[in-house]
Amino acid sequence: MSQAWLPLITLATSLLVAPLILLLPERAWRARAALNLSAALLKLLLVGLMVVGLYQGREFAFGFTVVPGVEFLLRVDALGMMFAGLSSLLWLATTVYAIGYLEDSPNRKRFFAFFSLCVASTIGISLAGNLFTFLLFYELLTLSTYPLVVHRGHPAGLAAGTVYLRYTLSGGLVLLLGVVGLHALVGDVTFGEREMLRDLDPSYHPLLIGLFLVMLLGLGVKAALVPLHGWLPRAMVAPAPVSALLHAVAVVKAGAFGIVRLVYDVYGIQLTFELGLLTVLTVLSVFTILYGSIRALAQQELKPRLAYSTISQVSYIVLGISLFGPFGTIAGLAHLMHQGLMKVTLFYCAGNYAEELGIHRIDELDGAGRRMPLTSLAFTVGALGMIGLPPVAGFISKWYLGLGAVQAGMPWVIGVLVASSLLNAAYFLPILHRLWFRAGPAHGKGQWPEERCLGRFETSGWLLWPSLATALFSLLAGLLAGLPFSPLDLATLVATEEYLP
Amino acid sequence: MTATLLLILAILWPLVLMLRSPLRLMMEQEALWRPGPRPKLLDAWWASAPLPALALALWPGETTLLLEGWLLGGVWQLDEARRPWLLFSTLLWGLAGVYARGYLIAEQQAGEAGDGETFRRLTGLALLWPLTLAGNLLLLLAEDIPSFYLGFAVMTFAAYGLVVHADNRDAHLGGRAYLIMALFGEALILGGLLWAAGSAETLTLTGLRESIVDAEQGAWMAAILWLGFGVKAGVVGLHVWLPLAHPVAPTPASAVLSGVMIKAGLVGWLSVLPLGDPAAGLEPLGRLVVVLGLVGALGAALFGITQRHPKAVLAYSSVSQMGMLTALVGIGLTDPALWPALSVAVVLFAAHHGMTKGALFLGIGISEHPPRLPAWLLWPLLVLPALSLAGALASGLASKWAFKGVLYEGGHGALVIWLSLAAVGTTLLMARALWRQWRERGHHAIPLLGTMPLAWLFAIVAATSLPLWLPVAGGVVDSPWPPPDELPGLLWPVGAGLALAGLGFYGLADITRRRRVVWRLMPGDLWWPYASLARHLGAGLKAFGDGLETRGSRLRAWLVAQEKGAMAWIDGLTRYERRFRQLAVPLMIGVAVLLLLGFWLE
Amino acid sequence: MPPLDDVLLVTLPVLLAAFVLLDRHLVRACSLFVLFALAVALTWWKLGFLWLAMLETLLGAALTGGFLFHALGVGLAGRAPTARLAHARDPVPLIWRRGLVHLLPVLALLGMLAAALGSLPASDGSLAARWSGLVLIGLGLWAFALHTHLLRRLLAFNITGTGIFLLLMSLVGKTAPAAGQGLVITGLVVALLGTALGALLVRRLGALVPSREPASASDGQAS
Amino acid sequence: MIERLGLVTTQLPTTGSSVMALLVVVLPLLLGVLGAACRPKRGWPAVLASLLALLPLLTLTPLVVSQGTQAWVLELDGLTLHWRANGLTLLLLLLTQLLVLASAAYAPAYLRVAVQAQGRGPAWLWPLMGLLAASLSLIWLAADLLTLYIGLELMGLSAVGLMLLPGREDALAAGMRYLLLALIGSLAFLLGLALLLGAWGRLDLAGLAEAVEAGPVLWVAMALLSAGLLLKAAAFPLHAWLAPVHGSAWTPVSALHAALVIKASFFIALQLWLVFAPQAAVAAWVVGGMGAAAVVWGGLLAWRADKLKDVVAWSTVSQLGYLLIGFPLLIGTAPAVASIAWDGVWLQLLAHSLAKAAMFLAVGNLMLATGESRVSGLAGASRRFPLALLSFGIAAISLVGLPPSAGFTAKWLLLHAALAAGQWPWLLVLAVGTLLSAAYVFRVFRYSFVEDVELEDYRPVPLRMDLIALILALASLLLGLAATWPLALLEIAGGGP
Repeated sequence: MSQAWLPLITLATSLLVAPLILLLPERAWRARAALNLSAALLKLLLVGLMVVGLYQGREFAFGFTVVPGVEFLLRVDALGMMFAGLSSLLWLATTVYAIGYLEDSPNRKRFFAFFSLCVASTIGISLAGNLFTFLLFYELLTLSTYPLVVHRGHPAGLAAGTVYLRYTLSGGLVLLLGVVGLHALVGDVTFGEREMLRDLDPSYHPLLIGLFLVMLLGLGVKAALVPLHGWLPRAMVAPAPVSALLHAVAVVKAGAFGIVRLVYDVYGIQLTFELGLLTVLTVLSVFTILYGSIRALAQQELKPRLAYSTISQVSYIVLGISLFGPFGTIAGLAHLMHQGLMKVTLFYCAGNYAEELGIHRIDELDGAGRRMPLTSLAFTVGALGMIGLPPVAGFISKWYLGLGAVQAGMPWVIGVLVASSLLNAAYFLPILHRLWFRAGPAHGKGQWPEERCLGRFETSGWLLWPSLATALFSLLAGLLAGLPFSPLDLATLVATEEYLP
Repeated sequence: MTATLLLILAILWPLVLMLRSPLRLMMEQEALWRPGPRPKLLDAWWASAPLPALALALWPGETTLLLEGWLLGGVWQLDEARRPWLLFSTLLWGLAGVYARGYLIAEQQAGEAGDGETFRRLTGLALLWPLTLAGNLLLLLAEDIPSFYLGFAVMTFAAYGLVVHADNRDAHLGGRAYLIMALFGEALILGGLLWAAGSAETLTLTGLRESIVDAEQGAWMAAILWLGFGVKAGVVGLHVWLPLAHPVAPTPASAVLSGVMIKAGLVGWLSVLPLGDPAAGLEPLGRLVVVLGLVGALGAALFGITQRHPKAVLAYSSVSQMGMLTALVGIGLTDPALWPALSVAVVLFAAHHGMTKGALFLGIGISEHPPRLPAWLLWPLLVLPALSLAGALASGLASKWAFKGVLYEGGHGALVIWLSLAAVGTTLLMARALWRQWRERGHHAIPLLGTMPLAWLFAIVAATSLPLWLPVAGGVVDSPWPPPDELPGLLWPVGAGLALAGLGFYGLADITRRRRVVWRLMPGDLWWPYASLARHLGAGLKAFGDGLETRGSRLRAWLVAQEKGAMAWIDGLTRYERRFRQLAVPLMIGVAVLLLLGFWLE
Repeated sequence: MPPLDDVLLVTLPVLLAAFVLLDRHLVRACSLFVLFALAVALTWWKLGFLWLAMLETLLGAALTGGFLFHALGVGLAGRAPTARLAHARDPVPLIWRRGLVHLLPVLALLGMLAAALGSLPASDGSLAARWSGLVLIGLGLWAFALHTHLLRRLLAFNITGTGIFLLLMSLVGKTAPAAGQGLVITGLVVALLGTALGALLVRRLGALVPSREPASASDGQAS
Repeated sequence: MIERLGLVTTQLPTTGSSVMALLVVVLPLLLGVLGAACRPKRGWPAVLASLLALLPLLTLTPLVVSQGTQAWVLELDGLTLHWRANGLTLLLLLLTQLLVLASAAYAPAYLRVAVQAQGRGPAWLWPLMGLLAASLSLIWLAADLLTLYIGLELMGLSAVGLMLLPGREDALAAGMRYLLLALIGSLAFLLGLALLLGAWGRLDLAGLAEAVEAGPVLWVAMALLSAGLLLKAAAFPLHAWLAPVHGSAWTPVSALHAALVIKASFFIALQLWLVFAPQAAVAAWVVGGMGAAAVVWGGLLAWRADKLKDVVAWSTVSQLGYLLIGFPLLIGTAPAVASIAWDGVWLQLLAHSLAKAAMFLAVGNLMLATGESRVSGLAGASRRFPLALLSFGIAAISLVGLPPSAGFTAKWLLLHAALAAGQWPWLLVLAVGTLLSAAYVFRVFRYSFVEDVELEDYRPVPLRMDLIALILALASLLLGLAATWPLALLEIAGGGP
């Protein structure tokens, strides 16, 4: 019995924290911090329990009927656990970070309440056992992130929030149409019941293709595939922990994860391949990868550059799953986690620079490595990982992407990978160069835009430790990729399940 | 067991030493900020970084280490093929390290005394030197591809810090050239590795070589990989970073760069190309490689003698020497049957070049800061490795003999002629370098028993006696020295070179007067066209990006205008509301009529 | 040739209704409306619906009339009517085109009704009531659309309602008198309540906006 | 379909429940009388009285659940009145009583804070509210046209009365227009009834359903009935009276009106169509078209509306469009489609009622607190009145139809039905409606998140008012996942097989 409730409790840990936080008075920041942190730890523990249970082959599922034929279903599978593990891990880190980041700023109660809600939706997305439940949390995510995006309440933030909503709500709507369409066609599709669509008469195939494209359109908005990416750079005005979360786990990943679910657990990779939809995904993602990189090159500010980098990097996931074969799958799924770890590190660091030194533009970063060595180290790890250099996690993804490309018979994709790596290097290495090898205010040349001394270390410990922790994790995820329970291991587990029925 | 431990320690020890300095700095919290005295960075411990690896290289027996959790599954290996590489590399690293302690003594003292800027630069060097070493060792020891690539990348990128150590304009130019070319190489290597490893789904280098043999497009994979490693190995066209980076790096760093690190390219070739496999079918590529190698060997020699900076001259000499090695590798591709014998010669040649070039670079520092030695002893000692490199003496002679014999047996006589011509060029280069050294010699004598002269002397000894101790293919080469009747055939290029050098020396004044422009040929030759091409490309890319940006913003502006219009239109809709109010009753009747029509049509 | 009393019964309410709706003097119009209600009560009586006749007299004539006069400010005590209301001329003059345009929906409705009634044969006794009902509906609706004065619209509503009652009872006839009477009684009560509410509103509006004509006060929004 | 309305029954009426049914109708009147008598200054007497009205429902529910549809015939001097109670009725009755309860609990505090008991208005509030509740109960229970007519008229008049209570000029002018149009609508309805009665001589729905035959009489009658009801329901071109009326009405009254009164007209119309013209697809498409236009028009005007209450009122017009789209999905479609649409329509009705009531109450709180009636006056509200804004937000989720609200589940069902029926246009309409409603809802939020304003004069409203709004909003949200419960109620009371 307890097994059925485990997913529900996991969901509840963050879902119920939101009202509790709302009930606490604004001033009680200690109680709030304690609540947040304990909930995050508890969730991490629960997810850990589920992962262990999963490896032992236990089943966790909780469901009830919403309306006849439509079921609300929470279910634990390897794919979901990857995402859940990532989000609970990063939630903990980001909570710590946000506590430090928002110190003494107004509206913290609201922020943390919606923050918890946002994580709850992410967990819900990862635990969702069918498209309906997925859609439920997918939309909830949109709602819970909006107050975070406009948190500061200044005109730029509000405008960005409007743009964000326009994109995501339209996307959600399109997705809804697609899901309902699929529902009308075959009824409730539990994730993993691939035979339902596979056994359909071939005369339905054009319809299936249409539905896939519609749902892809809906999911592509959040996954920031290229013609639909416009909201992401705009949403940069949000506070740093929000950007970090948006980019690393919550929104962008939700879209990518949705595409993964769609391809693997609803249509099934075989059917997707036979319908020729994988090619669509490949072309789309390749275009996005290159486009994002080129746009990133033209950015003069740190966060927009990171944002375009996200656009490019998230498409690696899509590229991975579009490569037919287990290696492509492993690549896509592993990158889902790797990119999260690395990108969250980069955003933390960007936030640290902004908070401690008031740095927003790239050319203000000269010599920051001396003033903030640990932050810069973390940034370096993240950036190298993004370029795909070993031993950071990004290399593992790239490796399997290459393998997958060959396996899928598309070696030209390797060329894209190489080109993208070069472009990544072209926009990340100058930053590293500035950080470490240029003389700046730390060497008595000029002044930092707005220097504050936030803590005993180079900056407040609340800001520093999460950055270092995620950097360390992204390093370890690459360095020790062969260990059990590593992202790669989980991805391999999923891929084996997918290809070896 | 001990060997395995040594294997781990060989990689870990430099990393531990690397982490030591920042940890120490962190312990003494304010060390970075306070003006006062600071800890000594380049101490004896620091120089001990390659010792475990050296011990490993000398430890008898082969060993393999399997690391399950490491990357995608690590396989580190020391076998007889790797031993010579490891041995001479660690030796040179160790010598350069010891040398550096003396070479950088001024900076060290300034840093300790409280010069923050110098201390910062020195910290960088102290951190990155062991890291580069660790990468180099890993790439030598790794049998699995990810570790190999990791080592290669770590070495490449960490060495950037060594190149830009001086932190002046030239250093940054050199660093940029180095980094951009290195990135280009890394990208090609990654692409090639992925392609080749992906087709066979293998993780080891052995498997990779087999994969290239088996794969349908193996030639392309091999070409990409060859090009990728060629950047490091200084293949002509891709060599441009060498003459730019070498002169600006601190001398010990130049020594390892030229002596060891560019050999990594060669190691890469040997590791990934299916040399000696008759089924490989890479002959066309091999022929191309031979031609390119020879072009490099000769062209670099010709260009090199126009240089003024002795280190630049030596760098071009490296390009030239690597060109010769490239040509030998090319023969290995075209004539696989010859490879087993040729590989011994290649290893010997590479090791010889590494050690000797190292000694030469170290010698440049010596000529700038001469130890208390009489000039009659000092300058012959400086000339000795030069002559050896030209092939007149010692290890140079032995290695030359080694490949010449093999080539003659394989019927590649023409190649030998070409290589001999290249040796003429080498002699010229050596003469040029020594001449420049002489012109720029320093006068402040340093103690003979300092670390710097000792390391240099030891390097000379090790370099010249190389064939006596280098274990190639399971043991020391049996008879390294050529029989006396072969000597004329081997020595004529040196003679010719010396003669030309003499002529040149006498004609120099004349030429200088008439053709000043000749001496203005910038180091880095092709870099400048590349750079301008890259600038154009970059500008184009940036313009493209900006174009996208402006297009995007124009589109956004248009959309905003449209939106405003639409909003105004919608705001105007309220006026119809009034009509609806006034016409409620007629509208109701209208609805009724419509519904009636609907029912009627049923 | 229908009997004279039938003709009278048809023409009398219709004529009175036309006067009610077209009279420019409001007090006179209201007085005429009381007469109209009495005439309708007579019709009910003639048709044999005694209860309805009584209720019509009570609710339609007495109470509705009372409320109308209350709206005008004319009380039993003989107070002078509020000059503003009593002599008010419609601010919107009666123009032929306007009248014709507003006739169109009325004709549409009558056409619909005709189409429906075509298949419902009327008994002799009810034919007159049916015709008068139809004419009253048309007249009332037309006036409702035409006028903007609130009180006039209340009058028009009442007349339309009466027309519908007549039509209803003529249709129901003897088949389901109880149900028909139930409907009509409800309708009468509702009409009374509606008129009462409307009358009170007119008074309140007039009191709230002393400077403006209540009719024109509601002109913009009402209708 | 007609069975689902509970109009065909094999059950014999039991006297016990007949009394219960009467009590259901009469007890709300008691609330009115009590309220008028003692003019509660506090919430609890009103709440107690409303709870009293819930009691008979609580006894009726198990009866319906265990025995299916209940029907009663009341003989009154030759008149036969037919009443029935099935799952749908029960659901609507419960909804009505709950919303009346919420309004009654909200009203005293509201009157104290907002109105300060000026004029005679507050005294009239309670009896009119009781009358409204009673008439609504009557409408839900009625199974014959006479009762329906009586209920409709009572409801219309009491609604007008309630709307007029503030007594301000704009309220009176708008109320007058509402009154006239409601009366005209009633006349059209009565005319239709007259034709039906004249042609077939009976008024009970079950009997008429068997008696009627297609022909001009039925068609004209249906056209007139529908037109009258659509006018009262504020369907698209006939909606013009709605927004001004709400703009000046008291908040609890607005909540009741938007949540229930309009729905009653819709309910009657849909019931009549299902009984008399279950196959009239073309005409149903006309109604659907009106619904589509309403969705768009209401959404657009709500988006651009200047005042908070106008936003909510226009959103009612828009949301009613969703319900109207139920017509083409229910009329003349395959049973499978109709079955999905049936669930969707009633769930949408429930969701919208709860959400709209919550939204009106929340908006009322916000307006009281800020002293501003304009949307732009909300600047900084998110910081100062989080609870009111949260209620508004949760209600908005349901209105927009975002998960996990009941609005979402209803939209899901409607979309599913539209797809299953192959009626593609409604997909587009629902999509556009969702986007528009998101646009107007988030416009409100956008203003409330503005930070850099100094708001010197604001007064927090009593916590109870916020809580009531919040509870209603939460109910509409949670109903989305707990939709099986109302839908099961809809199922079980089907009556016959």
